[in-house]
Amino acid sequence: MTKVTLNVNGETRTASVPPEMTLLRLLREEFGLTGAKLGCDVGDCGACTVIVDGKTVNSCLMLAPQADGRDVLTVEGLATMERLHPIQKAFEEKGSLQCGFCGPGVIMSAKALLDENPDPSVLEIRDALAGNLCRCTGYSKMIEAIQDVARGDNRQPVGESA
Amino acid sequence: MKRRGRGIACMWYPIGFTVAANPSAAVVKINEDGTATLLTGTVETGQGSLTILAQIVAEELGIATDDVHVVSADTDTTPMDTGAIASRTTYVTGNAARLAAEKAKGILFEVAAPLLQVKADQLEVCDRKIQVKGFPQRHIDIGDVADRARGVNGQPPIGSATFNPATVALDPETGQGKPFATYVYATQIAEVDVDDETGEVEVLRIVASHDCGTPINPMLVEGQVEGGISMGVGFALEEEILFDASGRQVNSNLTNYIMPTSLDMPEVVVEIVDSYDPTGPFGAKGVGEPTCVSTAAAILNAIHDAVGVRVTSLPATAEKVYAGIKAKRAQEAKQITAG
Amino acid sequence: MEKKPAAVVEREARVETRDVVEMLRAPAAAPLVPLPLEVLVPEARQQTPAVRQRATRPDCRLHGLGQTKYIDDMYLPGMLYAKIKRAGIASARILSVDTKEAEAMPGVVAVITGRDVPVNSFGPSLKDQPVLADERVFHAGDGVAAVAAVTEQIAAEAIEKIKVEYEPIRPVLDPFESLKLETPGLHAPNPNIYGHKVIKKGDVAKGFAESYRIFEGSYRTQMVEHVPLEPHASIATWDPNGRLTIYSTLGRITLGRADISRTLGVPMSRIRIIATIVGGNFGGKNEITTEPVVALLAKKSGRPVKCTFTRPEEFASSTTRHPLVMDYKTGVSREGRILARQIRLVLDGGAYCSWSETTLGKACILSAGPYQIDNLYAEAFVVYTNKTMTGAMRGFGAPQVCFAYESQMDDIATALNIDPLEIRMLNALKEGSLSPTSQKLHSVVVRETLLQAAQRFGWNGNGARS
Amino acid sequence: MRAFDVFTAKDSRHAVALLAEHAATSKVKVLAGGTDLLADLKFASASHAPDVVVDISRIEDLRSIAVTGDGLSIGALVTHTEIMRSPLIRDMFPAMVNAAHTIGAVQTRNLGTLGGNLVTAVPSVDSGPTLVALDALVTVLGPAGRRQMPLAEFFVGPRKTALKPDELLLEILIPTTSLGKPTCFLKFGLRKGQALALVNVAASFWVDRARNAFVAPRIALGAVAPKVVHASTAEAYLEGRAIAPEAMVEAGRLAVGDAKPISDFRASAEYRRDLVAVLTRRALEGAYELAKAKQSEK
Repeated sequence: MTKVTLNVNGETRTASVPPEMTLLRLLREEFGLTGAKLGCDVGDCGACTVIVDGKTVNSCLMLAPQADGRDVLTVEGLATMERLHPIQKAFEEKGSLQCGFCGPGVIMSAKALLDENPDPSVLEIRDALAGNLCRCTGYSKMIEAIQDVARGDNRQPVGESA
Repeated sequence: MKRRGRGIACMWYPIGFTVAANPSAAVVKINEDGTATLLTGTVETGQGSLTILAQIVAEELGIATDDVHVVSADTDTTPMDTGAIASRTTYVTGNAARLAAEKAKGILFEVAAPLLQVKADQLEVCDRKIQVKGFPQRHIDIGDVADRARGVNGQPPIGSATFNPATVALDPETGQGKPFATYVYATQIAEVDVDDETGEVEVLRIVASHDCGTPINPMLVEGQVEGGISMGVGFALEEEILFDASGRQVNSNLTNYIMPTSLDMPEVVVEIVDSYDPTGPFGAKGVGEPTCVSTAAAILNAIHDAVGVRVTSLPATAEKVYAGIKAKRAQEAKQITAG
Repeated sequence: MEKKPAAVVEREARVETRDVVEMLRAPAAAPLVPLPLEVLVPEARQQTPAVRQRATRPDCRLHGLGQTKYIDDMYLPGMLYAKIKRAGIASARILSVDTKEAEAMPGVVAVITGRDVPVNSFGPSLKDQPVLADERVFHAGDGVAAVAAVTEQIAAEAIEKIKVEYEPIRPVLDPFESLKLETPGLHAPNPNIYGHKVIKKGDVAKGFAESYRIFEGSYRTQMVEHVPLEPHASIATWDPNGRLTIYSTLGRITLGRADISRTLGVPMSRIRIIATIVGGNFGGKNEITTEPVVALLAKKSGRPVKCTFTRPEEFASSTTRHPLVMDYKTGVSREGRILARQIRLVLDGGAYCSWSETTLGKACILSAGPYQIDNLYAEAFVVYTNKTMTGAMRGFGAPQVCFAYESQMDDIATALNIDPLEIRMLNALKEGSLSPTSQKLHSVVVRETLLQAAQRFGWNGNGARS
Repeated sequence: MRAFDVFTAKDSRHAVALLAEHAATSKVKVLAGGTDLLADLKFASASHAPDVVVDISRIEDLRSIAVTGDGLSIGALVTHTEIMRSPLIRDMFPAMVNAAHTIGAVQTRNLGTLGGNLVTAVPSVDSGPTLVALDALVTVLGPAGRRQMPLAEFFVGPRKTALKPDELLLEILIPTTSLGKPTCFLKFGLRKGQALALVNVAASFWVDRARNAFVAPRIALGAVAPKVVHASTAEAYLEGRAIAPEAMVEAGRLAVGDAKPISDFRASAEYRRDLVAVLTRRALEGAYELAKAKQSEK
C-alpha cells in the first residue's frame, strides 16, 4: 500500500491505497466524494473530470500516487454553505443538465475554462467541453449557461440575489 | 472545396404503446398548508419528467410548481406506472396526475363550498386560492381549506387516478385500427458544408419546429429537442456498432464508437409550434423520442443538395459521401465522353 | 513472468490471513461538503399558473452540485462487487463451466452460473432471453457466469479464471440469411422471423396504375448504441424476511419487478425496486440486466452486492437500435401527390426479441410518413441473428423509416422539379386526415411545423432544381 | 486494473536506474502522462499487464522548451497543453501547436506528454508527422549513456520504437536547420472532437525566393503505414521545382505511392490513399501560405 497525502477542496487528506488505484477511485471510494463519475474508465467521456493544480484531468487516468502532494478540486468544492457557484447556478437556471451524469465533469471543465479565459467565444467553449461527452443535451444549454456566466449574468450568487 | 446544402425532413410520431395497455396511476396528497405531494411510479431518467408532472399537478390545484413535491420510482411506495418509455410520461402519467389532483381538489371544494356559500361546482382555483367562479374576490386560501379538510371535516384531501390511452386493436389482416391515442409532428431543416475532396460533412445549423401539444415547460422541451438532435447527428454521420466476421463487436468503446462531441454539434434553433390536444393534460402530448427522428433525414437531404449524392445507408460517413462524389464524377465523365 | 508485484503479495496475504469481513472497506467518513441548504427558488418555480413556466428542476441543482446519488455512488455496509463473465463468442453450445479456480481465489465470496437462475428466461414479449446463458450462447455479449468478491478488482480477475468450454456453432450475422428457409432456427422451435406486421389501406395496384411516375429506393440503417453516460448498475440486498430490495438504473420499475419476480421465483410482494435518478436511458434501460444476477449473488453470499457495467459491456450486453433494410416504392401524380406507396421493412433483431414487437409495429405504421396516402401496403419482418440484441431506442424504428421516406421525398421533388418544402406541404397530413391505419387524426400540425421551420431557417422556396 | 508496483523516479538518471533494476526480472512500463498507458491497462489481460510501473511524471529536468545551440529542444515530459501555449513554439512552428490541439481533449492534453505520445508510436501518432517533417532528432538515455537518432528511425513499427527496455526518451530536438521552416500539419479524423487520425500529414519546405522554388521539401505521412513515413517520392519530385499549384497536386499524387495504408474498421485503404493526395496538397498549400506570410512580415 502507498500512503498519499493531498489537498482536496482545501482540506489535507491522507489515505493508504494500492499503488494502482486511480485518483477517481481514491476520491470516490476512500474520500466519499462521488461527484466525479466513472463513465468509461479510459478517458473518453470526461465524467470523472477534476481539477489538479489548476488543470482539468480525467481522474480515471491519473494514479492516486501521482496526485500525492497536489491540489485537487472536485465539484463538491465549488459551492459554499451559503451559495451555489455561478456556473452551478447558471446550469440550474438554463436547465443545462438532464440526466446529470456528465454534469460534474462538464462544470469542472467550464470552471477551468473561465478561470483562464473569462470571455470565451462559442468555439472556445466547445473546445473546452470536447472531452466531456453528453448524450442528453446536445451541449446547447451548457454552452449558453457558460456564456451567461462569462457575461456576468450570473456573477451574483443565488443566496444573495434579491 | 466546400459546398453548402440544405435539407428538410418532417415526421410524425405517436405517444404511448402500440395498442397495448400502458397505464399510469398517480396519487396526489394535498398537505395541510396547501402544498402537495405527488406519488408516481415513473422514473426520472433525465428528461425532467418529474418537474413536468409537478407543473401539471400545480396547475390543476392552482398552486406553484415549487409547491409540489414528487415521490417517484419505488415499488413499495408509488403506484403502478408503465415507465419512462414511448414518450408517454407527459401524456399518460400527466393525465393520471392531473386526474388525481382533480379528485383531491374535489375534496377541497366540498369543504370550501359551505364556507363560501356556493355549490362545489361553482368553485375554481387560482393563485393558491379557492374562489367563486366569476367572483374572484370571494376566496379562501387553499392552505386554510386543506387544513380544515383534515382538522374539521376529517377528510384529508387525497386523490388517486389512473389513465390509459384510448386505442382500438388493429385488424390482423389489414392493420387497420387506432393504435395510438395521439401523435406529434415536427420538421427539421439542416444546413451543411460538404468538402467535395474528402466527403467530410459539417453540420452548420439545424432549425427544428416541434409539436408537443401545450409545452408544459418550454425550457425542458427545448432541452429534449437539442439532445434529440445530437443523437440524430450521430445517427446521420458517425455512429455504428461494427462487428468482425465472427460476430464480435470491434468498436465497443467511446474511442472508436464515434458520437458527437461539443465540437461536432451545429447551432440548433428550436421552435415550438402552437398546438393543443384536448385529450392531453392541459393540451400536452409529449416530446422525448420524436426529437431525434427527422435529424438524419434532414442532414442526408442537405448532403444531397450540396453535392448531388444520395447516400442510402447510414451513417453517411465521409468515406461514403466521398465514394458517392467519386462515382458521380466518373458517371459525368462517361456522359461527356459518350456525348 | 513468475514474479508477483509486491502489492499483490501483500494484499493476498492480507486476504488469506484475515476474515473477509475485515477486508470490507466502508468509505472513510465523508468529508464536509459545503452545500447551500437554502438558496432562493427561481421565480419560474413560484409562479401561477404553473404550466408554460420555464421552471427549473430541483434534481438539476443536485446534479450540478455532484450530490445526485446514482447507483454507482451508493454503498451499503458489507457490500460485495460483482462481475459477469461474457461469452465472447457469438454462437455456441456451452459444454461446461468450471468455476473452481475462481471460487478458490482469496476475496471471492460467491459464484453463479446460468444453472443457478430459477427461471432463466425473460423478455417484454417473447421470453427468449436468459439471465445468464446456460445451454446456448446467442451473441458474444451473453453472460455465462458471475462472481461476487470483496473488491471489483478481485471480481474482475476471478471471472478470467472461470473456464467455459464451448462447441462453436456458425453464427448467422446477416438478416437476409436468417430470413432464408434453409437457415436453421436460432431459437428453435421459434422461427427466425419472430415478428411480422402488415398495414393495408386502399388499393396499391390501382394507385400505381394511376401514377404519373413511380420511384423505387432501398435504404439501410446501422446498429446504434444508446450511450447513456451512466452505465447500467444495480445493488441487491435481502432482509431476514426474505424480502429483496434492488436499487437499479431501470427506467420501468413495475414491469422490471415482474421480470425479476419471474426469474427469481420470488413473489412481487417480496421485491422492492428503487430507481433513484437514472443517468440517461433513451430506451436502453427498459429491461432487467444485472438485477437478477446481483439478487442471486446477494442471496448466496448473504451480503449486499453491486454490479456496474463496464463501458464495453454497455455496448455488447445491453440492447441497441434495430438496423433496418427498407424498400420503398412510391407512385406520384404529375403535381407530386403521393398516390400509392409500397414498403417492405426487414429488421435485424439480433439475438433476442426484447422490444422488437413494438419497434416493428411503430416502424410499420409510421413508414408511410406524415402524408396522406390513400393506397398503402407496408409489411415488416423482424429476424433473429447472432448479433447484439436490439431493443427499445428513442424512436422505435421511426428515425430509420423517416430517413427512408424523406430521402425518397426529396428524390421525387428533384425529379418533378418541385421545391422540397412545397411537395411536403402538398402531401402533409391535415386535421381529420386518415392515418395508414385509418385512424382519424386530431391536433395535426405538420404543415405548421413545415412553415415555422422554413420561416425561421430562411427557406426561400428556390429549392427546385432542374 | 490489475495490481502493480509503482516506483517514482526523481530525475532521469534515477528513472533509468529503476528501469535497469526492474526490467531484468519484471514487466515494466513507464508512466509519463498516463493517458495512453492507463487506458491500455484498464482492460489489459494478465499476459499484457505490467508488474512494475516507473512513474516519471514528477521528473523536473524533462520539462523545458528552449532554443539551444543545436536547435529547439523540447523535453519529453512537456505536455500537449504546454506546447500549445509556448510562445516560442507558437511563433516558430504553428503546425506543432495545431498538431497538439488535435490530440484528445483538454483533459488529455493537460496530462499527455510529447514524449509519451511519440513512445506510444501508434501509426496515427499526431505529434509524429510534423516532427518527422522537421527532421527532428530524439535523445534517449540508457545505462550506457545518451544516444541520439532521427525521430523517423526512432519509430520502428506499430507501437514499436528503437527504445530499449532500460532506456528513457529525454528530449526532442528540432535542428537549427529546421528552425522557423514553414510547416503545415493536417489531420483527418472521424469527428472534430477527440478524433483519431485516419490520415495525418505534415509538409514543410523552405522557399528559394529568387526562383520561387521548393528547397528541402519534407512530407511526412501518418496512419497510412506501420509508422510515420516520409513521402520520399514526392519530396524528391519537389526538390528545386518551381512552386506552383500543379506541382503540389502532383506531389499529392506521388505521396499516395509512398503510403501503404491498410483497411480497417475506420476506413478503407482506398479512401486513405485518396485522403493522402488531398491532404498532402493542402498541407503544401498551407505551408506555402505560411511562407508567404513570413516573407511579408519581414
